[in-house]
Amino acid sequence: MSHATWTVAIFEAILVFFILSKIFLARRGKSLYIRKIAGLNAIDEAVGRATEMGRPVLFSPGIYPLDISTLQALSILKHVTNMAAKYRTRVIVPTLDAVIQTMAEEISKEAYAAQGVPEQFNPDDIRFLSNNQFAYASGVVGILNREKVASSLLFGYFAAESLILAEAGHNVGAVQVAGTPAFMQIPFFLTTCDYTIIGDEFYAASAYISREPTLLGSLVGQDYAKAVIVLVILAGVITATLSQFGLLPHWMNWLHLFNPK
Amino acid sequence: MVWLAAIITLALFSILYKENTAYRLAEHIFIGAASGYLVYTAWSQILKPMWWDKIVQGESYWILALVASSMFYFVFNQKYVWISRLMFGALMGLISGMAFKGFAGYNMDQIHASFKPVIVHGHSFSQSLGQSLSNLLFIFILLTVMAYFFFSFEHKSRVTSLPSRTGRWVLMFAFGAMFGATVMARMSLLIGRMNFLIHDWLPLVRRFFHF
Amino acid sequence: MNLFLNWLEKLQHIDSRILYLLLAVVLAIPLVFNMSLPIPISPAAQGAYDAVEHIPSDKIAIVSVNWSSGTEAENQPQMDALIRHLFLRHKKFAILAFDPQGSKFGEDTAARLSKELGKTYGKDWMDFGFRPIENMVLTMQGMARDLPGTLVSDIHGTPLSAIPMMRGVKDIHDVGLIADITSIGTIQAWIAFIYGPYRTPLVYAPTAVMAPEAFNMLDAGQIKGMLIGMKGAAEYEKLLGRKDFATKATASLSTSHLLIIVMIILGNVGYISSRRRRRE
Amino acid sequence: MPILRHILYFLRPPVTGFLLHPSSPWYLWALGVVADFIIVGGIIFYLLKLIPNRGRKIFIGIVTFLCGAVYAVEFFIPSKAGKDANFLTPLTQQVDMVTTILYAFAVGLGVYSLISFHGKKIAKMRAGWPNSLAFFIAFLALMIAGFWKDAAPSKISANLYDLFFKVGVANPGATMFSIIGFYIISAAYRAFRIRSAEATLMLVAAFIVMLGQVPIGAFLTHQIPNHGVWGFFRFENLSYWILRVPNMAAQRGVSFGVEIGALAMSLRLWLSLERGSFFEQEL
Repeated sequence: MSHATWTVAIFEAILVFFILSKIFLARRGKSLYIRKIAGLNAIDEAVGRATEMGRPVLFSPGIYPLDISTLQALSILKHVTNMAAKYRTRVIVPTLDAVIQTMAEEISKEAYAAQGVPEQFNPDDIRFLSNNQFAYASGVVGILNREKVASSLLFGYFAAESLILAEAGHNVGAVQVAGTPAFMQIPFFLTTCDYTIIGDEFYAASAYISREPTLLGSLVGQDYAKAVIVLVILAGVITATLSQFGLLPHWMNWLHLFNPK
Repeated sequence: MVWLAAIITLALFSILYKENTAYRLAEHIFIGAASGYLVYTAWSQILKPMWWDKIVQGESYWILALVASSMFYFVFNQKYVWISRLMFGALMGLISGMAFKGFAGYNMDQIHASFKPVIVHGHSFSQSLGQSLSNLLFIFILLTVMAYFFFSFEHKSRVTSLPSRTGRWVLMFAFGAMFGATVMARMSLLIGRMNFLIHDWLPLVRRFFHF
Repeated sequence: MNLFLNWLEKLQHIDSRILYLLLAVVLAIPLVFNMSLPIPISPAAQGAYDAVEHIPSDKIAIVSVNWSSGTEAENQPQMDALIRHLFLRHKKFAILAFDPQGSKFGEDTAARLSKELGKTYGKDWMDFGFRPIENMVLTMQGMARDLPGTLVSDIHGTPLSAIPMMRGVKDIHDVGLIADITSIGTIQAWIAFIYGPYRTPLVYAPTAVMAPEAFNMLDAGQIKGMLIGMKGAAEYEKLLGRKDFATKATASLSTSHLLIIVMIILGNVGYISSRRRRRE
Repeated sequence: MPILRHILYFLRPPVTGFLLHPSSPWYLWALGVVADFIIVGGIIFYLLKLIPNRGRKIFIGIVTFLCGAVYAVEFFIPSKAGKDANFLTPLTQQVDMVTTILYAFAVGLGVYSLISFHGKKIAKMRAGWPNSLAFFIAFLALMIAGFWKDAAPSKISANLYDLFFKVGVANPGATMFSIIGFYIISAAYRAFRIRSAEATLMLVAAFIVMLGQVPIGAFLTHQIPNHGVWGFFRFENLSYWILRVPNMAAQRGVSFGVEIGALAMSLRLWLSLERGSFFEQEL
């Protein structure tokens, strides 16, 4: 599909309306409820453990170049470095993309400065390894072993190398928390990591951690948007079932509106 | 060549036992070679045909692209670091602008494919029944899984939280299936590597040591 | 008894290095000793075999090679088996790649088998070489209407009119089968632009991860048959009455899966016995 | 966007735009590009400096919004009759190209990071410096072989590049990829225990699908007739059904949530509503 049809335009407008309206409501100070997400509480635990052991934390922002999932990973990184800077703990960030590396460097530098310890920031901890997926994986495995990493946080989009990173982390005895929007890789994180953030929880992370009203509002808006999808699907299932037996007049069959072809 | 490749292969495999000198060396060679390749392809596949050739052919306004790229490098200057943020902002804008198209392109098909009739009129009774049950289960799983991902609805009793708990169980089942389905593909790759060592390299070793 | 239980409990903490070693051994044995395990033929592989058997003698086949070294272990044996079959049944075929690396693999394989079976280039087979994937759809649509006009020359630059086997080939109606050996989503384009309008039979040889979603196409008859990764290649070898790499490799696949299953069971035995002990 | 092109052509930089000719030697062109870069870059830098401190954040927000609007508006405006494009489509294609070029230039940032990291190690002879030396050798080998191959095409240079690529990039890549085969067994062994209902469900699904994939599984149930109701319980059919129905449904359920999450994040970024996620420092 190269351009929006009317259905797409209206449908997206409804979703956008819910998300934006909830953001503005929350900004005006409406208090909002968010359910517990166990894996996200574990991030603090992981940083705490590294501090106790006096060893570094490893944070991987995934293997995509700049895109929404990587930006979300960077916003989680922001929280992690803030905490680590408070406790004077190192965060090593190996990256697969030069632009991401630069952004991560900026974020870390700021976090250490905000905690009053700009001298603790070491640019060598934010490393560009390679844009080759498996060269990157081999490099991360090396870092995990050589730097005696205490906690490994894997957030972002991952592909096949997910298991290499997570098993290597497990083998060095690191506490591991992982989250990815890539469905295919969740099983591998589930089997090797101590805590795994599943699917959508990944995008809920920054709201959950920071409790920033804008983000909380957005999260509630997302729930409404998902509810819209649920309703559309339910209506579609009923229409499809009825029209299967010719119980619906032809003009009431609206299902083709959602067929982009 | 086979010798070199086999040695690097074995060095990388040695991580399975323990991190060691050979692995470190192979890892650094790999990262080095991949970076050299990155620089070479960045020029030969992108900058040469898409940028340099155009300037030489008279579209000299492409100099602007170089100026824009140079803004990234202001991260190294504390005073003008905001100029690099300008670039990050522009890239974030581009990425977020694509979201509308990306969302529709991916999800409209998915939504349309979910309009499954839960009572199917098939060729035979058993086929109709099977297909109906399959579709019903499909919709049930889809909805319970989505229920699991509602973050802002408070579940006060066990009844209201039932769909989301079911959703989590179904998810675990699906993840198990995904895991099982991937094993064969990964093993195939490993067999390919083993075959390289056994059939391409071992004969050379035998010839080398005359046994 | 206690000693036995102790031993059982240890089963839940087997060192992973032992697992790695076991896996290496279990994978290597079939490869070294040319072992094979029973391979039931799936309907998908049988369909592919029959499709090749039924290519009319006045039509050519096209072998489309769209993979690179990353999936060599799966796609190479598929291509070996398919090309061997074509040669054995005296079906003329042409290689067409949308991946530069795939083109090289296709050329090497066909040349090797052609030498082994005493075939001649230009008479029994030929090679179009590589066409850029960006133009894939245009190439497909073009060759359907005017094959020599679209593909023009072979990999060596020889015009198609100078190649004996291509003399009668004008458009897609002179093509009796297209086999897509691939690690990327090329089959969708073949279905949309060739099978859809012209009903040219398609055979699909994807990697194992890609196979599950293709069953829909098989059900709908859009593809006549499918070779699922290495396993599919092994089934094809069996149909050809051969035991080549895929047969051995599939035995390795089976043994490695069995090892995983056995290890999972052992781990659970250990886990259950330790739990029972704790309860006592 | 022919108008844009005309404006750009009118404003072309002095040296490469007027003084040089396509037949000029490449080093003159290189010098010209540098000269123009300094001139044009200087002007733009001066203009940016004019923006007051307080306006910077707003300016960045406007740039972000405009960049996003190019794609968003292009998507929502219907295409011209009979074509798959509207008046903004050529512009988005140009923007795509510019972004690709920006990324290619940004590679320098990554290479700088690598070189400074390993360079410092060698200069100070820190632990592991021979590895860093190996890094530099491999890096230069592949880069030089690549450029040499393009500058002086010959059988030797092509083969050398091929050798370096296969040994240094393709071969270790395939090896690291195949290591997953080893890791998958240790992960499965550790995790698939009947510890809880969730773990047991995972175990059962993985078991059936694994058996359904390999010939040995098909062999175990090949006595069951392959049609009718019972055929469903053959491992290969059951495993295919699991992947196609429960697994696909779950996957779709997850993906709707993920996509909505991404859409919401894109909205926040586009409208500069995102808070507390990236850069907070005063500019």
